[in-house]
Amino acid sequence: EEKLDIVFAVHSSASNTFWQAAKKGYDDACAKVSANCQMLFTQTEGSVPEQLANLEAALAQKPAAILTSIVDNNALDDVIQRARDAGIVVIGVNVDDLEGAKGNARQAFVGQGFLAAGHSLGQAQAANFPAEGPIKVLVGISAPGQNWSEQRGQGVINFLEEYKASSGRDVSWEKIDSGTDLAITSDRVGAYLAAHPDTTAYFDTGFWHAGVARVLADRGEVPGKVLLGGFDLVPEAVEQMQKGYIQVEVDQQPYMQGFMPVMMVYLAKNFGLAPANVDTGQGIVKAADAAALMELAAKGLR
Amino acid sequence: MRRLLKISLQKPELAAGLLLICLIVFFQVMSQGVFLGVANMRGVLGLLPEMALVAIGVTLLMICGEFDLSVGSVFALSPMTLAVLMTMGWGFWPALLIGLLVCAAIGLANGWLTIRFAIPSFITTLGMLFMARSLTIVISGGFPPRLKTDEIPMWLFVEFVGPGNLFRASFLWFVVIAILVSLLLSRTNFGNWVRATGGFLPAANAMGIPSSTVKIACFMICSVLAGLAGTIQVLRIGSPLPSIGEGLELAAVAAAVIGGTSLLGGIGSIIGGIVGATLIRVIDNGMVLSQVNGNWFKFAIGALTILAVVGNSWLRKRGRAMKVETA
Amino acid sequence: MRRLLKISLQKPELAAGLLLICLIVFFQVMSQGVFLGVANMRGVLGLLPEMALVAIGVTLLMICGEFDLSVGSVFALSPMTLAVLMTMGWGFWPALLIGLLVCAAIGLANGWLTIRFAIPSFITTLGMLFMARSLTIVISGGFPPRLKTDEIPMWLFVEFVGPGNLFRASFLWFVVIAILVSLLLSRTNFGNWVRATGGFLPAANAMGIPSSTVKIACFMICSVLAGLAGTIQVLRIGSPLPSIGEGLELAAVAAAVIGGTSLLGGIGSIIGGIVGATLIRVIDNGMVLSQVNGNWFKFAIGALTILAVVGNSWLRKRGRAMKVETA
Amino acid sequence: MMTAAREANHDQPIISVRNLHKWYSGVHALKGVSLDFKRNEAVGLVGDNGAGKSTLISILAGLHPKDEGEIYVEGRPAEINRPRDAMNLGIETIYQYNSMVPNMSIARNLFIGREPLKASFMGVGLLDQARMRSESMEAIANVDLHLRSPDALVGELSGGQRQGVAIARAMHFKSKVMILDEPTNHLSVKETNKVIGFVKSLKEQNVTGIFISHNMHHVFACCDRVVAMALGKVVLDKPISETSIEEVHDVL
Amino acid sequence: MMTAAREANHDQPIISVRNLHKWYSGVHALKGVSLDFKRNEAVGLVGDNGAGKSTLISILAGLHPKDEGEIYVEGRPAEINRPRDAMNLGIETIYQYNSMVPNMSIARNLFIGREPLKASFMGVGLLDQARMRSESMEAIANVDLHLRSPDALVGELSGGQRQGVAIARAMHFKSKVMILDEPTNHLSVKETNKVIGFVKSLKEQNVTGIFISHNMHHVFACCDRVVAMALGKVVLDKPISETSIEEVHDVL
Ligand SMILES: Nc1ncnc2c1ncn2[C@@H]1O[C@H](COP(=O)(O)OP(=O)(O)OP(=O)(O)O)[C@@H](O)[C@H]1O
Ligand SMILES: Nc1ncnc2c1ncn2[C@@H]1O[C@H](COP(=O)(O)OP(=O)(O)OP(=O)(O)O)[C@@H](O)[C@H]1O
Ligand SMILES: [Mg+2]
Ligand SMILES: [Mg+2]
Repeated sequence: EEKLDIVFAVHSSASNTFWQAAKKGYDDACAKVSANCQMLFTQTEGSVPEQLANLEAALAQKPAAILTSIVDNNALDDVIQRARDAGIVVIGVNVDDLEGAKGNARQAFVGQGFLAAGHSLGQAQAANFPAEGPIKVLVGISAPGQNWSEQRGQGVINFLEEYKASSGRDVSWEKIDSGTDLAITSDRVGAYLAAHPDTTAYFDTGFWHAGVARVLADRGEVPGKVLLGGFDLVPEAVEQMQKGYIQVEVDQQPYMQGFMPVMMVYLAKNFGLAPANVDTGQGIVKAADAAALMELAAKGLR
Repeated sequence: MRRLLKISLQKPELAAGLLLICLIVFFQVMSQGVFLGVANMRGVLGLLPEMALVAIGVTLLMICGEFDLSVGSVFALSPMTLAVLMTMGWGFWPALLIGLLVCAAIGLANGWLTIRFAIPSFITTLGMLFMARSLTIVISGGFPPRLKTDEIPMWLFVEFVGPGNLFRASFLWFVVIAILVSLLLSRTNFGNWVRATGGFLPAANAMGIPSSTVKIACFMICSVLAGLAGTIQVLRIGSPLPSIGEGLELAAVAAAVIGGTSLLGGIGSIIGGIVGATLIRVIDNGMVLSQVNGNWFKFAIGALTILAVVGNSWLRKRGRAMKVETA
Repeated sequence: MRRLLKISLQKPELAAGLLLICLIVFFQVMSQGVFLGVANMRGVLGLLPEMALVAIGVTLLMICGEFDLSVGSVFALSPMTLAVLMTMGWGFWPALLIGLLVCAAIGLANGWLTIRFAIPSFITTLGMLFMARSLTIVISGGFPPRLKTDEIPMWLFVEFVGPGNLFRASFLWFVVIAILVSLLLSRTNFGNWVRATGGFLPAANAMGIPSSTVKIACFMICSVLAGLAGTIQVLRIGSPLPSIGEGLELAAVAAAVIGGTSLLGGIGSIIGGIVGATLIRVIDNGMVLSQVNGNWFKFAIGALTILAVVGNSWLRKRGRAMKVETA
Repeated sequence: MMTAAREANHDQPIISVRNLHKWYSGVHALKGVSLDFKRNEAVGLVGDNGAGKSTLISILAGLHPKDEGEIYVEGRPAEINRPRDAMNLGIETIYQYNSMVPNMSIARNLFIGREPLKASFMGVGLLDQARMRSESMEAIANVDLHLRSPDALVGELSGGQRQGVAIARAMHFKSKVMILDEPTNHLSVKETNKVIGFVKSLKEQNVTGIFISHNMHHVFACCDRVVAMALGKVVLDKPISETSIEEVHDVL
Repeated sequence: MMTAAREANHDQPIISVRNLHKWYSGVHALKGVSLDFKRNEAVGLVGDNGAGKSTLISILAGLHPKDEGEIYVEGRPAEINRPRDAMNLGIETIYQYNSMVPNMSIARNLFIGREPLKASFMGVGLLDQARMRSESMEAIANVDLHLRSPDALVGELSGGQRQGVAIARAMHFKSKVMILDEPTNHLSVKETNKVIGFVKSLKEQNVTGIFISHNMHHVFACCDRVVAMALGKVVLDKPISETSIEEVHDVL
């Protein structure tokens, strides 16, 4: 039996912890089915052209399957079409075309879209909003102009709009460029909170709000005075959840996002089973779950 | 014969070219023939023009003794302007023109600020890097507008052409521009002024060269080429992402330096910058084909980049040490 | 009196300091007093030492005529080494030592490669930027190991100290190191050699200065300071992420240049680098307090950076134009 | 009318300098210099180190701005803000330092800023490289300098060879006024004699020469008038025939 | 034994050069130079531009590596790979160019590489700035140069002032062998005389001098022997007493 060649090309760089967890799942799955696997990161975080270049190179190797994050509605359409024309299995992972299956030729999707994830983050945090008074929200766009960040932020804002309309409360929000570095984010958001002590909640489009939690602790604020929520379960974020500073966290189960598609490719190639969409979970993690997750997170499984 | 070898080895762009060939052979072997296969070559040659156009501009500017860190942002701003104007109902050509004019204006601003206040272009263009990127996001609102591909003469920019559909139209643009800028640098009085301005500014001034004008012109050429390259990229990928071109500034400078351009100005050649850009693309692509582990990928890129320049420098040294009277 | 004013204005670090004060006043007004409030100052002063330590090293190296783009990666690698070693059961101090030794080794490699093969340090350290980052990811396996905070003497590095708990212990480290490096540069023969090496290498060589050794020493100091800064940051934020320090290289060079260090070497001062780093932090922080729209944020940062250098250059020019016999 | 008046007044100085002041940051380098250079006259400018000779001529050449005072060229007030302005007024200069781009070839250095073009558009055009090569060989041979090829880089020349190229350049592009700042430094005996011969010959070619040197023998061998400066001021201004080397030495 | 033998042989040359070759990339600059410099002798090294004078002395000074040939210092084969090696062997040099760091003060330039220290550890120590200032003032006054302050930057000096500082430096740190490459260029008459006096005085101080100049009058005024080079070879080597300016001019 010939080894399956699978390539996983994402829009992120190797130093991103989330994708390292996905890589772990991917590598583990590949080992299980003895596939020959390659993970391709970009040099610059979030660079779609680089992802595209990687895909082009991968295509030249004629692998059995390509897994990729479809972060833009148009940019990847052509490559995916060409891959499919060449008989390669293509599965979208983590992010999908906003038009879903209609958007391009990928066969299946594993994960949850940015917009939807942002929306559910907002929704989960709304449960913690104070019952009275105006709600002032700060949304930190970690990387303005980058799809992953803008869309997650937009998801949160979309929710806030709905919430405002449905609850009729005084809800307002502001966006800042919060940066993609724990130290920078904590400094910027810390400064903002110093100037606006009446802020209800801060949403980060990455995990950099973990640094903000530290700032709040340093200032002696009680946990929960400013609600914090964001994406991805890095150990630091889990720890701050345990302390109560972070209330909700979106976890899309990256390990699973790396693992499942390989299985689908295996089934498709060996038995002709069609790849199918997998929702890796609404993935909202609350403080109560934190302790249980700590261990998994440290192992890179969550 | 030896004389010829000596002269060639001493030319950094030729030494870099030699290394490029070695690398290509190496990757061809490592990838079991996939590297030079049509499928992969189409990919490599399709991307190369974008990077190389930027490298051409940056090389020219560096020979003139200045830096441009804002190319990556300009790379994104120009196509975004084009796309936004088109969604506002403008035609392709006027929108393209405005997009490139915006670049020219940025180049002008870079040059003027640098010269008028006698500040390092490193700072001017670093500031511009932030400003142009911010403008890109502002005009797009953070999300890529839809590109009206049906109103755009794609065949002029990104369709495949040539034998075996190996090249994209952008490759022709690149070749023509590379030849023009090379000639400008090596065969015209302007090129002479560029080299003199970057080589030794006090002398250039003393000899009556309008060095400020020369510098500003180079800044503008550099920006416009970056904008054109970005436009080509956006037409190729079909989506004017506001984030494209991030990190391009260092890559472009690296390309120029790998090809033998001096960071201090005065020394270098356009063909060197192109060879440098090609080398970077080849390394990147070859590493993917060689199936390097994702976590070690950057390590390999870094090591190969250093190796390329070390090899280049070593070859030149060999060339210099050859005892042949050349003059 | 006018003479003193003239001399002060001509010093770029003092001119930059003057601008810094103006900016602080400006932001204090814009933020309705929040900027200089205790809460905000604690934040600013907590982060400053980390940036400033990197800027000190980079400034020293730039005065010596070389670049270091790898500081951002070294910034991440050193604490990662520390954390990984500690999870393997090492004690804090030996792990810290190894972490800093790794930095020193990287500095040595940067310097040795640059000098031995006569290649631009821009390339050596750009390659090292990739390599060190890759190593950081490799040794951590991609996941930040947990920091055993209970085994670490936090009070020595990041606890709050001083009146009103305004400073962290890291601030003291920073002050001491800043003074030491300043003295090294201005009061010792080594400092003299650094300036001569960066000022005009042929002359420095001709006068018998061991310029290679001097350069390598500066590379090593720069790397070690970056590693120390990274370690402090990790201790403060509690998690050794493999991505910290990305983009730090340009910020550090910008800090040095804003403070009056020349990109060509030979000119500059440590205090200038520190003022530059502070200026960058103050602008960043002040912009948030001034409620700049997220999409315009980068624009404002870029514009203010350029403005700071323009202002600095203008003040110096005013100083020079004052007709007072100083000598 | 104007023209006639000017033509008539042939004794009118070609360059007049009135009350020139120059500050370098903290140094008052020229303290009110007034001086006339007549047509077709070779003037020797001498003075101690730091007297301000180079400063004076760099203002005339447009390299530095003046702080105070007036400059008249052929009787008309002249604004010399850039070297190009001076060149356009017919003032050609060889500087004491910084006159060549080390990384460029001899041929290119000779023609920088005044390249012969085959075709041009808005001032930018194709170089006539054949002409540059042949003319540069000729120009260099004219100063008795023997160089391997016009393609050698100036940075790879010996000190004297470099100076020789600078001289060749100035001799090739001679103009109404030639300013030479210590041109014989670094030059061998043969070439020095060539330079002195050149300064002497300027008169026949209707060119005014300003010759700076510390070697009084050279000055007295080729100049009509000697101007001595000290501490930013003119301290002596006499025709050669009315003074002697000793007198000049005494005032310095 | 060895020592005694060497001491005895006081006529042994202090520097011997045998069959020295030097290639600069495409130029064969030294084509087998053999030369002896005796103790306490002032040698004038003359030759056309590009003859190879600066190349020869830059090899002795450790600035460039030789390609072939041997160098003996006090009879022992010497490996001179860096300027520091030459200094340690007692060879002090003033170069034709590139001898100062423009952005540093005069005082610092004078002492670069040999700073007086108040305290030191492993070669790195605290500068004795007071001593640097006073000694530098003294050194400069010794060459009759009048400078405003030792804190002025070298880059802001006039051409001659800069050269004067270089001379002052060499005179301050005099050593067993002094090499001066065209030291009188750019210098005023007074200072030129100082330099010539200095070269003359070397003998009394048991120092060997190598003096490069294009001015035969200067060479004949202060040297014991004259060596002429042409096209990378030695073409004349005679005591001053046995030759004349004319003879030297003839061979060049
Ligand atoms: N760029 C500068 N900055 C500051 N001071 C300067 C500068 N250039 C010259 N000076 C000062 O101006 C004075 C006059 O200098 P200048 O070069 O005109 O002298 P010079 O007469 O040409 O001397 P030399 O014969 O040594 O060339 C000197 O005191 C010098 O130190
Ligand atoms: N760095 C270099 N690269 C190439 N060739 C060089 C270099 N330096 C000197 N040369 C060549 O070597 C030869 C000897 O030069 P050198 O400087 O020794 O001459 P010199 O006798 O000192 O002349 P001068 O009296 O003009 O100073 C010349 O032909 C010169 O062109
Ligand atoms: Mg002068
Ligand atoms: Mg010489």
